[in-house]
Amino acid sequence: MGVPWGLGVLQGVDLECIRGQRRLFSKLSFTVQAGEALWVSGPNGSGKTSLLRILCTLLAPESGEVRWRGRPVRELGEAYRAGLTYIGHAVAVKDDLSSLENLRFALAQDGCRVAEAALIDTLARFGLAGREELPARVLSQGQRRRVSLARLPFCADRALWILDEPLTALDVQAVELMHALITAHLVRGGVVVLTSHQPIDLKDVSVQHLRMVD
Amino acid sequence: MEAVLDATPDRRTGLLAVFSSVVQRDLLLAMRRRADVLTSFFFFIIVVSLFPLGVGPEPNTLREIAPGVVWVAALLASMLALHRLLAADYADGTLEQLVLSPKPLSLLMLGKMLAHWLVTGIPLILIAPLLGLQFDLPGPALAVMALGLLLGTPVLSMLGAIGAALTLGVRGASGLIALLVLPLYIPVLIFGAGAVSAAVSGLSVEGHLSMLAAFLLFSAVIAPWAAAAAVRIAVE
Amino acid sequence: MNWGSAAEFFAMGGYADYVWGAYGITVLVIVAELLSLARRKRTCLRRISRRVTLQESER
Amino acid sequence: MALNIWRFASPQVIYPIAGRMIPGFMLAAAVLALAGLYIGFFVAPTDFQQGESYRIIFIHVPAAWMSMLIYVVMAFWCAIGMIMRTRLSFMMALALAPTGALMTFIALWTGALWGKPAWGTWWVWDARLTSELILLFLYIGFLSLHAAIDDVRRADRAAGLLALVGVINVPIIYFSVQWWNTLHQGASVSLTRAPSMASTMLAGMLIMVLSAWMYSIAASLMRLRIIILEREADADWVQEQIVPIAQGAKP
Repeated sequence: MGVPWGLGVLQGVDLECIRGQRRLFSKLSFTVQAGEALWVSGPNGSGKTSLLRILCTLLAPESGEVRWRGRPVRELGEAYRAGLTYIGHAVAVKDDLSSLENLRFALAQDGCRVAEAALIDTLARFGLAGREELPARVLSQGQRRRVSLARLPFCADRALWILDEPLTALDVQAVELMHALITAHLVRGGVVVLTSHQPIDLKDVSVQHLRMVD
Repeated sequence: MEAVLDATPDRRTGLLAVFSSVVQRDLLLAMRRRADVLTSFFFFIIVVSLFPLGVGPEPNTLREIAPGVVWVAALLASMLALHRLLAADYADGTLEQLVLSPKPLSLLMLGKMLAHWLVTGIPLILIAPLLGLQFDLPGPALAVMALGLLLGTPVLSMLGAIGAALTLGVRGASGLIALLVLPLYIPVLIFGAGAVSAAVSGLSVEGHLSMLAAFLLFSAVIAPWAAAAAVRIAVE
Repeated sequence: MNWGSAAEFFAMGGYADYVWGAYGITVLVIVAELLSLARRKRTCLRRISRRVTLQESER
Repeated sequence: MALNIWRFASPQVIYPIAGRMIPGFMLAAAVLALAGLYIGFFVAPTDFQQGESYRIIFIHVPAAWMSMLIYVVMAFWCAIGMIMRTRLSFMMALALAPTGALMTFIALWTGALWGKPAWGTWWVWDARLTSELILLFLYIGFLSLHAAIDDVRRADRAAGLLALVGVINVPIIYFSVQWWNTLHQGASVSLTRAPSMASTMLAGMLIMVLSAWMYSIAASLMRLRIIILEREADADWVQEQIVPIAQGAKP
């Protein structure tokens, strides 16, 4: 039921966002083609996270709208959410569950059942071999983020990935793995929007850079 | 390295599978934190046992106040556990993922309400008749109390979930939940306690129980929608 | 006219405390509400004007 | 776009309009109150059952009706605010809530004062008084939820949703209490069931209801203007137009 490929175009049209009494940004427009990444950078508090939350419909923009393949995402509703994966700033991992359980429930909640072996294999690839059964409480911040990122290999049929600071607290090897994952998704014609303080340089895929000002 | 890049999932699951995964996860979390579950259970027992100490052991008065005491204690016990229903998920970001699930959020909220009811409601239903004996209630009255709680406690969980969702991330949320939710509990209290006192005095209880069933259906319709809307507001 | 004299009116057929108590509370509440609204408006305007003068002094 | 019509009702436009309407409503409220009280005290006869104490209904019933009506109007504005996403509607609801709560408070006190001579106790668990008490809890719930949330926009929508859930439950609560009351004490206790109303009594009461209505509108509009000022404090139309006027002549 994943969103079909082809014209994978994400558009922001005159987006405006007000948090508390402050206007974070206004008249913000951009277009991301299929197979292209949008790297959003900018100082803290410049509205990066708010922009991503607007893109995944968690937050409603003050004015302007987000369009997916030409249609406003408000109208698409569940269809848009079915083709979207969002990994937020907060690592959605429960301390009392093991990383295996966390991964299984995160995927089940998104409507996809995966064999146990594939889960363990993916966790191992994310450097969590041998730690699948430990409660997430004992894992480090970097390990917990890898547990939440371990979902991505299973979201290949989700056209749009929205990742908020996916590379924070990751070691070099994990960053490499993430670059490979993102590149693979773009090559498939998907769209990836991510925020990061380090520059995103991916080989032979186009990365659009959107700089947010304070 | 290559294999991990697109391990497409085995099968896209339907609504029921997503719903049961939400319930399963919450039950598993509750089992992992058994202490939380027992606190509201023991709270119920202690509150009910306080009244004879305050009112005096005289059986006639105890029998008179028993329905009200048990039902008010059930209200407070289920409200005590509400805060746990969503607050942890809101804090660690899992609630956001629930909002972004492709399945309708109101049905997933119904799953969370069901999990909350299984964890806090069922123990109350089982222990209440036992406590009723302390109040010298006759057999049929105990049965009506259990049946009334069976119909009423889900309503407490459902309406309570709305209060829990509205007060996510708010200062003094646990006190505020009581203020928001207790007025909504009043009809359930009136007919729940009314059923037991009718049973004690030998009157018919069908009317009371059918009203409780009506509240159950009514809140099953509005509570998931309202809780979902409240969660969307809180997650914004 | 129901009342022979002013005194009779204020006695209110023996229910003076209750009737005048009720009306007294009502008047009290209404006056309190209007006063608090006026005070709230004054503090709000004062805060805004202080902010305006502050901005002007900065410019 | 269709939504723009509502954008037109922006705080900046409504502020002066409300300002002009308030004196009119206040005057109407005063005139109606004087007329109602005159009829209530000087024209309406003594009640053969309750003597003079029944004259409290000229303030108790209007307050009770207004407390119920304001809650419904408040929920209406919250619904509009959520559907049309207009912030002014939420401000209107927030402006109404305190006045509604005060009307409930008045209804409770005057009810208790009315019950004392009739039943000898200050508080009568009469169906309508009990429902009025619960309505006060709903108002307090709305106001405290709104106050507890810092982000104003979230506070508006969360309290708005609570008002909607509340307004759906008000009739259920009312009939449950009504039923509860008849079960435990029988129907005779219903204190506030209007006594056999002479036409002048009814006229006096209805005029007072209208007066309470005018007053509630005026008070809410006054509070609306203040909320607009508080929320638009750093908007330039406030700083240029409103502050100078306030400092200079009366607006």
